[in-house]
Amino acid sequence: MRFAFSDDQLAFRDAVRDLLERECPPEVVRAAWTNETGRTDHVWKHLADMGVLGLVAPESSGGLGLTMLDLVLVLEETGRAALPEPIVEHTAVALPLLPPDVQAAAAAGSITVAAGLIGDPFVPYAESADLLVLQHDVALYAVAGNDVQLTPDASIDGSRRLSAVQWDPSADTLVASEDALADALERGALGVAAQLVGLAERMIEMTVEYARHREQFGAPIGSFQAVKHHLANARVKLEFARPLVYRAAHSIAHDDPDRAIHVSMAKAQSSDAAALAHRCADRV
Amino acid sequence: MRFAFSDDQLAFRDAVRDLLERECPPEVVRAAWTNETGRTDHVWKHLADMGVLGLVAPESSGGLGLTMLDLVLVLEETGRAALPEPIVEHTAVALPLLPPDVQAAAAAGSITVAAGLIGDPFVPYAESADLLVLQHDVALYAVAGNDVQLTPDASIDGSRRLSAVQWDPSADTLVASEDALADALERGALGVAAQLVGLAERMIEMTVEYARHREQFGAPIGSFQAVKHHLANARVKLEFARPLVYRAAHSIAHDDPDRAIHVSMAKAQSSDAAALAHRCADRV
Amino acid sequence: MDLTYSAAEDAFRSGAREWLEANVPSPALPSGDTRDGFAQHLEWERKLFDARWAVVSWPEQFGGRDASLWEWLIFEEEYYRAAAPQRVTQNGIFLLAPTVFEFGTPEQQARILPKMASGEETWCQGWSEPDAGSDLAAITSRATRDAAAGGWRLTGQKTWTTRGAFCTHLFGLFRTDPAAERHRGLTYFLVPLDAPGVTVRGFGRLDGDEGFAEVFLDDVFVPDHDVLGGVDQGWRVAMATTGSERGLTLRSPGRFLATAQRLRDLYRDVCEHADPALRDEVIQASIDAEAYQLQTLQTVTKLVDGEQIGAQSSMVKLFWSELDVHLHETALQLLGPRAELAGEPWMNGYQFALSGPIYAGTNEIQRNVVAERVLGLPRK
Amino acid sequence: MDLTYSAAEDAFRSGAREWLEANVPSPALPSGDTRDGFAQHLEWERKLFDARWAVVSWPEQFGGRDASLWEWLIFEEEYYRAAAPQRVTQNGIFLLAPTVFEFGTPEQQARILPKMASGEETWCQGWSEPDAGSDLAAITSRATRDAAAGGWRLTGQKTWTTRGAFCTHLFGLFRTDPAAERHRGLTYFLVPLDAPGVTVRGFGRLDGDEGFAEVFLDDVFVPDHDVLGGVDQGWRVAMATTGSERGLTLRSPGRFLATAQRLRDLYRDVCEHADPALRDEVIQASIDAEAYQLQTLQTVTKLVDGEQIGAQSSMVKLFWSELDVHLHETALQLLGPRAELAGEPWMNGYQFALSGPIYAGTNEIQRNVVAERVLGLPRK
Repeated sequence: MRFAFSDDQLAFRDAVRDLLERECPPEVVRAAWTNETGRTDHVWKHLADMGVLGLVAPESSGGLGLTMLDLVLVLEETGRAALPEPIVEHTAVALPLLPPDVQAAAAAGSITVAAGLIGDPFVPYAESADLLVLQHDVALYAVAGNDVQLTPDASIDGSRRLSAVQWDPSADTLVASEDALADALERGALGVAAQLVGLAERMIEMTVEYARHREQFGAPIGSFQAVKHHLANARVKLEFARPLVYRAAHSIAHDDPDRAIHVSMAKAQSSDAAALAHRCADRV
Repeated sequence: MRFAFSDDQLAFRDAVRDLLERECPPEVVRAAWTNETGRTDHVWKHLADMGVLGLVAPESSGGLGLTMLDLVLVLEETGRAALPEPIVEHTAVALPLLPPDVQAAAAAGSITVAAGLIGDPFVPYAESADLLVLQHDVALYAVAGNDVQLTPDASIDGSRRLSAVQWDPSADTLVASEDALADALERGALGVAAQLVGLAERMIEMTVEYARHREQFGAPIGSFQAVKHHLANARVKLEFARPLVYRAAHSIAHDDPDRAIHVSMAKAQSSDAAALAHRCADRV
Repeated sequence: MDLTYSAAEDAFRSGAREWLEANVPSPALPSGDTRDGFAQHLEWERKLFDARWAVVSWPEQFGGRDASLWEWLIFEEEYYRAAAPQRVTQNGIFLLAPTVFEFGTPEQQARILPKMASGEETWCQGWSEPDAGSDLAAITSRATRDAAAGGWRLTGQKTWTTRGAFCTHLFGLFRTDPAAERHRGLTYFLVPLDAPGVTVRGFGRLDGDEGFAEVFLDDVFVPDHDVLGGVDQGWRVAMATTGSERGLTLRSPGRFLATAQRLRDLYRDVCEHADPALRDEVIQASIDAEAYQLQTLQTVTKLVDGEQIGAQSSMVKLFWSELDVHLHETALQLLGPRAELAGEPWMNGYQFALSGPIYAGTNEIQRNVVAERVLGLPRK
Repeated sequence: MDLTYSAAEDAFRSGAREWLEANVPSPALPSGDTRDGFAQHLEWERKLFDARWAVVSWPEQFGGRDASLWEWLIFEEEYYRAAAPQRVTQNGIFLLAPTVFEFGTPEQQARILPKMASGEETWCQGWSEPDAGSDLAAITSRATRDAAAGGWRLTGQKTWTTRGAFCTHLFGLFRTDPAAERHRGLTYFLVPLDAPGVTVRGFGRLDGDEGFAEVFLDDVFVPDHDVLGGVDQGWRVAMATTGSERGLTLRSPGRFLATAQRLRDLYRDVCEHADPALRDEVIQASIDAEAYQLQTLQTVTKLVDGEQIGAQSSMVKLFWSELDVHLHETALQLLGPRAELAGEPWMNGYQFALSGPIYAGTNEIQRNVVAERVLGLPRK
C-alpha cells in the first residue's frame, strides 16, 4: 500500500505547472474569450512538445506510453490554469481510440480532436477541430471536421466555442463500441474531475491572497472569522475530493472492476468542491 | 388585507405564556421525564380552567367557540415551554370530532384524549389517556382507554410515553371519515408546526442568553463572528417560517381550498427552522 | 387577520394586469446593462410613466397614483408575473427617491422627482470606493467648501457604480469634515455627470457587458441646493436609503413568486429526466418564495400600523438574496448542459443573483447586524 | 502508487476478522456510559487484551503486536465491520498513550501502559474546567510544590470528564507557575482517582446516562514521578495528545465505512417508502466515508515517509465530525417515527455524533486553525 505519486510523476506535474504559469497566465485565458478560436495555439504546441498531448499514446505513435495515473496530475494543472483547450477530449477521451497514424498526429499536436457525447447537445471547439469523436447509440465514431455540419452557439465562457453537430455514423469511422465507449466516458469524467480539483485549489489560493491584503474596518478581511470559516470549509471540501480523483485514476490505469463507481465518486465530489470554492471566492 | 393578530388574541397568548412560565418551568418538564405519567397534571388543569383545552369547542360544550387561528398562538406557547402534554392531539385533533358530552369533559380537562394516526406506530400518552382517537383506513374512531391493549415503548424524550395500540374499529366508535379525517390531520400538523416555531424561538433565546454571558478567550462567545452568524442564520430561518404557520391557521379557520398545501408548507418550514435552531443551540 | 384584498385593490390589480399584458414588449428587450439595451429600456420607462405605472406609490403631482403599500405590492406581483423588463431606473426610484421624500426640500422634490420618474434623468449610486466597500464609513472622496460660489468642490473616485456609464446623475457620499470621526463629517450630494471635472469610465464585467462604471471627480462644483439632508449629515441620510434598499422596496416578493413559478414550469418540462432530489429543491424554493411574500404582508401591516421595521430589514436582505441564488442554481441543475448558453435567461439571472449576497451590504455584514441588533449579541 | 495490501497484511486482516467473528458479544453490550455497561465493557477489554488485539500498534512488551500503521487501519476496519463494542479504554489508549510513548520515562511506560492495555487501570481526561473549554489555556486548577514530600499538591475542578465516574485515573493539566503567561506554567499530571482529596461526582446526561463527571481536587498529593514530560511543559505535551486525538488515531475510517454500510442496508430496507431525495444523502455519506478512508491512506503514506501532518489534523476532525452527524441524521430520516425510540441504535449514535463537532476542540476552533495554519490567513 502506498497512496502517493512517484517523484517522476510529481516532477512532470511541476514542469507542466511551470509551463502553464509562464505561457497561460490570466491574460492568455482572457484573450481566448474574444479571439478567433477561443484557444491558445502556442500553449497547445508547447504541450505537444512536452509530451503532454500524447502522454497516453504508445511510444510507437510518438506518445509517452503512460497511463491515466500519470495524466491525472497534468490535467489537474490544466484546470488550475483554466487552460482554454480541449485537452480532456483530445488526450483523455479520444487519443487511445485512434489508429496509429492519426494518434501520432494528435500526439504531435498537429491535429486537434474534439469530442461530442450523448447527453450534451454541444461539442466545444468543434470549429477548430480537425477530427471529431462523436457518440451515436453505444459507439464512438471519429469523423473528419470536413464531414460534419456545425451550428455554433455561444457559451457564457467565451473560450468554449460550442457547436451543435450534424453527422452520419458509418462503419468506416467506428472507433469504439460498448466497453471501449464506457472506458472513454470514464476517462473523460475523470479528466474533468481532475480539472475541477485544480481549479478549486487555484480559486482558494487566489481568495486567500486577496483576503490577506484587502483591508476593511482597519484589518485584512481574512482576519474576520466569517471569511476564515468560509475558506476553511472550502479547503476541507477540497482535501476530501482530491484522494477520490487520484484513486479513480489508479483504478482506470489498473482496470479495477469498480472503476466506473470510483470515477463517479470522484466527479461528484470534485464538482461539489469546485462549486463551494467558487461560492467562497465569489463572496469574499 | 391585514396580516396580524388582534389585541385579544395577543392578550390571550400573553396570559398563556405567563401561566406556562410560572407553572411549567424547566424543572417541571424535567420531572416529567421520570414521573409516573410523563405529564404535569397541575398544568393540564390550569389550561382547562383558562379555556385553552376547550378553545375550539362550541360554547354549548363549555368551550370558547374559537378557531385554529386563535389556537395557533397558544400552541406556539406550549412549544416554547416544551409542555409535556398531548395538547395538540387533545385540543387540535380530537376535540372538534367528539360528541357534545365528551367534548365538554375534554374541554374541562376531566378527561385526556390521545391520538394515533397512520404512519406512526406509536401513540404518545396512551397509558394516561381516557379516550383514544385512532385512525383505521380513511376514518377516525374514538375508543375508550379500557377497550384497547397497550404495549409501551420508551422514547428518547422521557416525557413522551409511547405505546403501540391494539384495537378494533367499529361503527359505534366512528367519529370522522374522509374529509373530516383530512381536516383533523391538518389541524394536527398545524399544531405541531406551531409548537416547533415556539420551541425554535425559545432555543434561540436561550442560546443568545448563554452566548452573552459565557466567556472564552477573554470575551463573551457571542461576540465572535462564527457564533453570531450561526445564530443569525437560525433567526432568519425562524423569521420566514412563522408567517407560513399563521397563514395555514388562517386557511384552516376559513376553509381555504388550499389549506392542505398551506399546512404542509408550514410544517416543512417550521421543522427545518427548529432543526437549525437546535443545531445552533447544541453547538454554541 | 384578513388575508383578502378589497374590491378596489382587486380592480387595481386587474388594471395593472391588463395594461401590462397589452404593453410588455415581446420578444424581451436586450440587457439594460448594455448601451443599446439601456436606451430601449428608457423607452419602456417612458411608456410606463405616460400610463402612470412608473411610480405607483408616489403622489400624483410627481407622476404617481398615491397607491397604498398593498397596491404597490400588487403592482410588483403583476409586473414580474408579466415578465416585464428590468427597471433600469431602479437606483433612482427605489434608493434615492425615498431619501428625497424624507430629507429633500420641496424645491428639490419638484426639481428631481418628476424627471426621475419619466426617465429623463437617470441616477446611479456613488457609495463604494476602491477602499470602502463593506466598510462604507472609510470613504475618502472629499468635498471642500467654496463659499464664494455658494457650493462645494468634489474630488475623488467612486467605483462599482451600476450602469454609471449610461446615467445622467449620481448620488453619493463625500467627506466634508476630514477632522470628524469616521461616520461623521460625510455629506450626501447630488451630482450631474455632465458637470465639468467628471470622468465616467465604464468597465466590462466578466460576461462582457459594460454594466459597471468608475466615476472620477476632479474639483467638480456642486451648488448648495444639491446637498441632500444637511451638511455633515450624510451617514444618517444614507442609512435611511440603505434601510429601504434592504427592506421593502428593492426586491419585492412578486419578483421571487414569479421566478418560483417559472422554476416549477421548468421542472414540469424536464422532470422525466431530472434527478428526483431536485424536486425537493424546487419545492423548497417555492415555499421560500411564499414565505417571503407572507413575511412582507406582516411587515406592511406593521408599517400601516405606524411601527418601524429597523434591523429586521437585514433578515429580509439575507433571505431574498440566498433565495434568489437557490432558485437559479436549481434551474441550472434542471437545465443540464443547456445552462451554459450565453443566451439562457436562467444563466443570466444566475449571474445577477450571485451578486445579491454581495451588494446592498454583504450578507456577512447583515448577519452581524441581525446578531447585534435583532438578537442583542455584544458587538465586541 | 500501489493500492493493494501485501499478503502479510491480508493475513493480518483474516486473523482479526476470524477472531472478532468468534468473539464479538451478541447481543450487543449495554452502553459503556452506564456503571453496569462499563463493567461489561471492561470484561471485553480484558478479552481483547488476552488475545493481543487491545493495542495492536504497541510494542509487544506492553501487550501489542508491533503492528504497522497499515495493520492498525486494517484492524480498525475489521473491528467496526464486526460491530464490536465501543472502546471504553479509548481515552487512555488513544489520547494518553501516544503522549506516554513520546514523553514518558521508561519507568512510566512500564508502569502505566500494560495496565492501561488490559483495562486494569482506566483513564479519563482532565482538560476542561467550568471556565476553560474552547479556551483551554484559561485553566485555573493549580499544583503547588511540596519539596519535602517530593511532589505536588493539586487543587481545582475538572468537568465534562467522559466516564470519569467509572475510571481509576485521570490525566490533566494543572497550573504550576501562576506568574507565567497563559500557555506557559502548565504541567501534565497523572492522578489516581482514589488519592486522598479527590471527589468524583458523576452527572446525568439528558438521556439519563451518568456518562460525564466533575472531578474536584482538594490538596491532592501527586509524587514527582507522575509528572509527564517536565514541569511547566504541560501545554506542549498536551498539544501532542490533542494532535493525535484530532488526527489519525481517535476516529479511524473503519468506523465510518461500517456506519455507511449500515446506512445503505437501512436504505435498501425502507427505500420503497422513503423520500427519493434521501437517496442522494445516502450516496453522499457513502462517498464521504470512502473519501475519508482514502485521505487517511494518503496521510499514512506521508507518515511512513517521515513527514509530519500538523494542522492537517484539524481538517480531518472537521470532516469526520460533520460526516458522523450526516450519516446519523440521514438514518433518522429514513427510520421515520421509529427514530425516537430510546433503544434505537441509530438514535443513540446520533446523540453521540452531535457531540463530535464540540469535543476534541470545537469545529469553530478547528476552522480557525485551518484558516490560519493551513491557508495562512492572519490571526488578527
